[in-house]
Amino acid sequence: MTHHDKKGAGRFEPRIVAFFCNWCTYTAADLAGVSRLKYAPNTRVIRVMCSGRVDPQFVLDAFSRGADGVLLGGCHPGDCHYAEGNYKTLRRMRLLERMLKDMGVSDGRFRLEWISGAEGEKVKTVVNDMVAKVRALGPLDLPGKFKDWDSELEGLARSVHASSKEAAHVR
Amino acid sequence: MSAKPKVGFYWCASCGGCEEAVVDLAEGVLDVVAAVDIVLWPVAMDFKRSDVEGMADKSMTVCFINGAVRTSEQEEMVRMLRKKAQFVISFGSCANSGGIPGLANQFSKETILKFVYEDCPGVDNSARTRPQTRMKDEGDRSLHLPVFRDMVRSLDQVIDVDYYLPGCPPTPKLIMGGVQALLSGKLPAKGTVLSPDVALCDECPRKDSKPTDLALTEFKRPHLAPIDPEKCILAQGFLCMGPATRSGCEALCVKGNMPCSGCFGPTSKVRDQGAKLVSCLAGSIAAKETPEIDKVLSGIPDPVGSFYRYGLPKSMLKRRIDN
Amino acid sequence: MNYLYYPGCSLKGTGRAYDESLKAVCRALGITLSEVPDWNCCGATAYMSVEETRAHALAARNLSLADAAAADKGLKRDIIAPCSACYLVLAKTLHALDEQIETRVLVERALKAGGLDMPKAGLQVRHPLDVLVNDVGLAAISAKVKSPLKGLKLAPYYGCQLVRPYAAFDDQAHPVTMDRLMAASGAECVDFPLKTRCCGGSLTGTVPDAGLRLAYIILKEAKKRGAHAVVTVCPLCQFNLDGYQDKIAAEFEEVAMPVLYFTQVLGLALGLSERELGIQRGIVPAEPALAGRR
Amino acid sequence: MKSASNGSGPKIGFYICHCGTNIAGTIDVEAVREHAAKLPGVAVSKGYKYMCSDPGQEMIAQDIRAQGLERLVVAACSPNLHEETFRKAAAKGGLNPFFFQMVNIREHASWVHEDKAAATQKAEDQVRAAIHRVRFHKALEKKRVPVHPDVMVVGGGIAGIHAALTAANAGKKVILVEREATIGGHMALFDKTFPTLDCSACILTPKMSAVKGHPNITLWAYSEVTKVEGYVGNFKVTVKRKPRYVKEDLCVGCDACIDACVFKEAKFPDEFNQGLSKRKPVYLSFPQATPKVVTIDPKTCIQLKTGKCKMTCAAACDRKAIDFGQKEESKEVPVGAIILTTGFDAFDPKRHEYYGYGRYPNVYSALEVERLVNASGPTGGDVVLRDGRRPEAIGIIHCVGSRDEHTNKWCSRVCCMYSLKLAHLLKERTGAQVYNFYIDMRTPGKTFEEFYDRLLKEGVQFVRGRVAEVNDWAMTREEEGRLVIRVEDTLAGFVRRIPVDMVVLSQGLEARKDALDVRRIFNIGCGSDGFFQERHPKLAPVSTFADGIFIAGACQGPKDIPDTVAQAGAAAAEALALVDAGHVEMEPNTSRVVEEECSGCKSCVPLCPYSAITFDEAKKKASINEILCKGCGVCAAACPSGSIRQNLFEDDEIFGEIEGVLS
Repeated sequence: MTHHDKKGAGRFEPRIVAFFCNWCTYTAADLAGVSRLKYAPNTRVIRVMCSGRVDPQFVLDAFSRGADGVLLGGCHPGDCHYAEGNYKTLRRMRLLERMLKDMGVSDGRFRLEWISGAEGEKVKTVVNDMVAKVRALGPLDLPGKFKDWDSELEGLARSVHASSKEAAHVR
Repeated sequence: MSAKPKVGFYWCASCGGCEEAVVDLAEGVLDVVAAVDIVLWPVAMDFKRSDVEGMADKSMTVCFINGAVRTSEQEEMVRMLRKKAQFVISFGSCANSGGIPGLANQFSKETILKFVYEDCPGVDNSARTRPQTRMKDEGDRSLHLPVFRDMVRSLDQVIDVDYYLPGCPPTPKLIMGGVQALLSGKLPAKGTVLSPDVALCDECPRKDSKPTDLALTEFKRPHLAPIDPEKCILAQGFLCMGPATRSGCEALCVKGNMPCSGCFGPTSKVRDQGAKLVSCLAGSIAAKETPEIDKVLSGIPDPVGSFYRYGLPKSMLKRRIDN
Repeated sequence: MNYLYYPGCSLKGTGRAYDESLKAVCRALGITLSEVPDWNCCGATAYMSVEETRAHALAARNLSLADAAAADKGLKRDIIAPCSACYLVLAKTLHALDEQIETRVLVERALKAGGLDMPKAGLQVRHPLDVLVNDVGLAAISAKVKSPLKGLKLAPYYGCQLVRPYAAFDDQAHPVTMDRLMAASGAECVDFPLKTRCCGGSLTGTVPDAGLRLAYIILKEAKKRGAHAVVTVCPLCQFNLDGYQDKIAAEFEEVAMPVLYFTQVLGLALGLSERELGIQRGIVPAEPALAGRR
Repeated sequence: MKSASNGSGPKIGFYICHCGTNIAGTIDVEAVREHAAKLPGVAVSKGYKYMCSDPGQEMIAQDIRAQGLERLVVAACSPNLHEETFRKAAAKGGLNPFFFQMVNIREHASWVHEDKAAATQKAEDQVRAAIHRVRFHKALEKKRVPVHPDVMVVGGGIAGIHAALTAANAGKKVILVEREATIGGHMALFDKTFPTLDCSACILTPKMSAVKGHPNITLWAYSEVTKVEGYVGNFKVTVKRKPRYVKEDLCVGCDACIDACVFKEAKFPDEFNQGLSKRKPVYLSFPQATPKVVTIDPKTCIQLKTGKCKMTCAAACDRKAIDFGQKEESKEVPVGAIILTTGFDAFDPKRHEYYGYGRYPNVYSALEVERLVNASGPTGGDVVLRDGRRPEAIGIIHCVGSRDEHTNKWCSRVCCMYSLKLAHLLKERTGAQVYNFYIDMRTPGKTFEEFYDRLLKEGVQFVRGRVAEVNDWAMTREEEGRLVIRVEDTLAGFVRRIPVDMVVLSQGLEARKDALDVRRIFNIGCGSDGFFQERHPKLAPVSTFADGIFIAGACQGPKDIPDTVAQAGAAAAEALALVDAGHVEMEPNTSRVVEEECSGCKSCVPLCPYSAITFDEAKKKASINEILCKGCGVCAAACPSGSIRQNLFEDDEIFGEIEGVLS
């Protein structure tokens, strides 16, 4: 994915990874398409059968690989195609949200929304709203941060490397 | 020179418990000592940096390194040891994943220094003096102190690691197992954690007492409520990391009537132990509505400290991000 | 319960009885009203059509003062505006600030020049009818009714601005909130299809022929349907219907229909005195219609 | 168009569909194709105008064979539309169909974005994700599960009756469940049907008795479905049979009990006649009620309310059919397919206060008028108003609760035509002047426009304009004592006041009030309008997102009788196709426990809503029953040691997708 600044002087375009459950939110996004609603092109959708399949590892992985925001869309409480997968999602994500906060990931970068298969319009409003809010927060850019953090290791890596002819194991 | 394998032990940011663990091999240690030449063990014998510098590359058969990497000195030493050793074994939780020192990744370097040298109750430092990396005394001798890095790293975030011995500290049984594997040359695939790749419940003596549906309505903390010594600790509402923690310790803590706190790290199928704990524990609570859920979860006052107690630097986010 | 109170000019003048009766009823029901400090003209109905942005700025000053007062005193951020015109204008400005970016920017600049802040989201403009029925509740009011107005027949007249265009709490064409409140007071409301028809508005002043006719239609129909009095929520409606009956008598026929505020009727049922409620201020005397009904 | 495989791992074929201009109009398909061609493992990267067409599929199959492709990625429309198509194309080429991943660049990109560069970027990212992911795919097989041959139809209106008869005539056992005491639904209320004016009873009642007499149909009236378990082909349905306090097998509907009831006069509003007449606590809805069995209403029957009645009804029954001790029963039946035909609710005209329904007695709902003009209705078809008068002028107001921002936005499709029908009948019965107030006349059915034309010639008045209000405020002598309809006549260009004696409100159709509860029971969806959601508006109009559950008639959206019957036939055909196949293939996205990795922590066991996970006490490990698993993956997400894998959604596959989309 091109980075937000590739467009040159343009404004920051956040990258949002969206996990959509097949039966409600993915279908709603299909409906938004069939209805030709227009919304911000910043989401990248990953389809899962149920929002309950979304392992908190996926959310963290998306952030660590460069997502500026993660959106999780499931069926409304009581309407889960799998009876109550979305309640499990809710519990997990409440705890995950707290942990993200403690780790300094701002509110608004992670969002859980209930969007039923009939709510094509809601896909549009939620995506637009989230894009605007994440844009206001600015880039998260964890891959860039990881690189910055590790720059303090460069000096010794070089000098210890130079102290020997044989350095097969040194990173 | 004997043809015995040359072995080194080194420690970085750790409590010394891992060194104790080696001593705890008891009679076993004699067998080891008989079988190998110890060429580096600063905690027990007198070795200087120059001794290491003088070693030929790969002259050491194996080096056991414990502790996380926080300072430039630790970093430099492990980089050198990597060159001198044929095998590097990451020894214990701190080396493997940052361990307790890794929890410092919740704070910036400045926060830590400010607390330690200024704000900590008991510190009397009105001049706000902080250690410098280099200073000269009257005699014009210069003193070097290592650099305190911005964050804590696991060993494998600095150098290439061949095997891991998990635990805080690793148990004598696992250490012996690892040493024997090395001595016998029957080596598993590189990168292997030398402990069973299955979660702790598998070997937990209280496994049978765990009900299938926990439906927890509250989380309790071990110092605030008595723990029934027979029943599954998680089922009693105490945070037990056993389900998401690799086994091999033979449930030492549980046998001591304390919940598992996760020092063995995750199994090989899990990339982020804390995230998995979130997923699994949240599934075990009964509440359905947001306020109820939050109430139950409020029984876990410090999710990061609880779920990443031994592994924050190796988590997907690595450290607190201030964005 | 405490609310901000924006009386507007009418309640300090022709509609004084509305001000007196509303305050008396609120006291009786345990509602505290805090008048917005240093409030100014709402802009009334005319200004908005002459200079829209300035009219919004004028109204926004009141909203800003109200919001500041609420923050200052820790009050609920609901402004009670009893006059239908004030109610509508303030609500319209709130909508405009929310929906029209250009207006928002200009009004913000105007307020800033006056050292004021923009009102924050969540500030609401409420009509006392809405507050009484939906916040206090009919059950609570019924419980406090001391002298139900048995046998009093009323023509419920809402006028135009209360429910149009926003219809925040009642139907646009056929509102019923006041009917229900009057029923709680023990009075009976006649079926009154003209409840949102024009009272004549400012035409009574500018084109009296047309204005008086409109007022007459309402009064005549109320009488025909057996009402003892018309009950209203708006000071302009009250003034038009009550104040021109001599002219209507000269032009059309004698109607002699008292026109009360709903707060006066409710106050009577709550056991308050006619004096407290300003009943004597009506031009067509209401006392005969009320006699023996309490 | 071919590019050499540039990387290790399986050989991947990538195809991008232009979908005419649907995709290619917004997305630079050539750029995406080139981008994909450069990704590791991609051996073939091609574009085509319509990938789903035969030549498109054939191209894929040939490439798989000729190039030895091991994975397939197609960027096109939604997988909900064509995933199966391309899986089949893969299979045709000899590739396991699950070595395939679909990328949705139409519904999720070209149709929703205007910025071409951004849409193209999005398409490239999503394509990269799929290419990353597909490498981890595993060969899978669909499981075959036998299908129960019986069919259940829920709702006994004309749709349910037709669907049940169609399936039963094909030799299937059918269970027809109806909530009310009798089948017949709304159609049983009508006198005539538009535009042919044939008598509703004459065409409906033979079908009702055919249901009763059909050897393959079990009719459970006065019953409701309370629970549905299982899955396509193997549902287990729980039906609550409400007590009628009458033994259905003994009662012959002779009315003796009704005559003997201690209430000498009928006293309670008759629901069937829309409250225009009265009934007794023991009643038969209408003479042709099916089953022809009386029902005792527990809310009004003295014996059932107080236990202190002489029970003259029971004494009068020579067949001893009355049983006050009857209890609610719960039945569980296995079926292979379910057809929902639960119908609609008429809009409650009270919600439009300004039309005065409920305040002015002479304002009627259209359903009331259906009964009023009905020869078997409360007045025997004589149009007498509530105040005893006969109307000289009648106003019919269209679109009450339809095409209205404040209530229902949709057109209810049938109101124009039934209003014309009622106009005709009212004029015929009363000779009154009849006005129709309409927004637009919508008569797009077979011979509908001709019927409209006929009405125009019959002298019915048509006023184009939405009626503002109905009230009794008279401005002139002519208006005194009458109802006045105030309307802007948009053709004449002025506001009119039209005095009438009777107002008919043509109520729109809306979803049943309990449609949300019902859809939860059956695990299907509702649209934003509340009607049941079809799987695809054009290509799967009677299917739902729950396999094996079909919908027909007005529960899916407003429609007239011909369309309802056609849909009911279609739903029956779909159900027959399913049960006749004898088996279904299950999507293989089930989860499984890797036994040697499982620690037996039991975290997953309570999470499964289908009880597919059990704890094997001998092995001390969890295990998943593949047949019961529906593939949500909640257990895989929860397994704290990563020992549960969900087919098609394995951790590696999803992590691969995340990595791909962000790399």
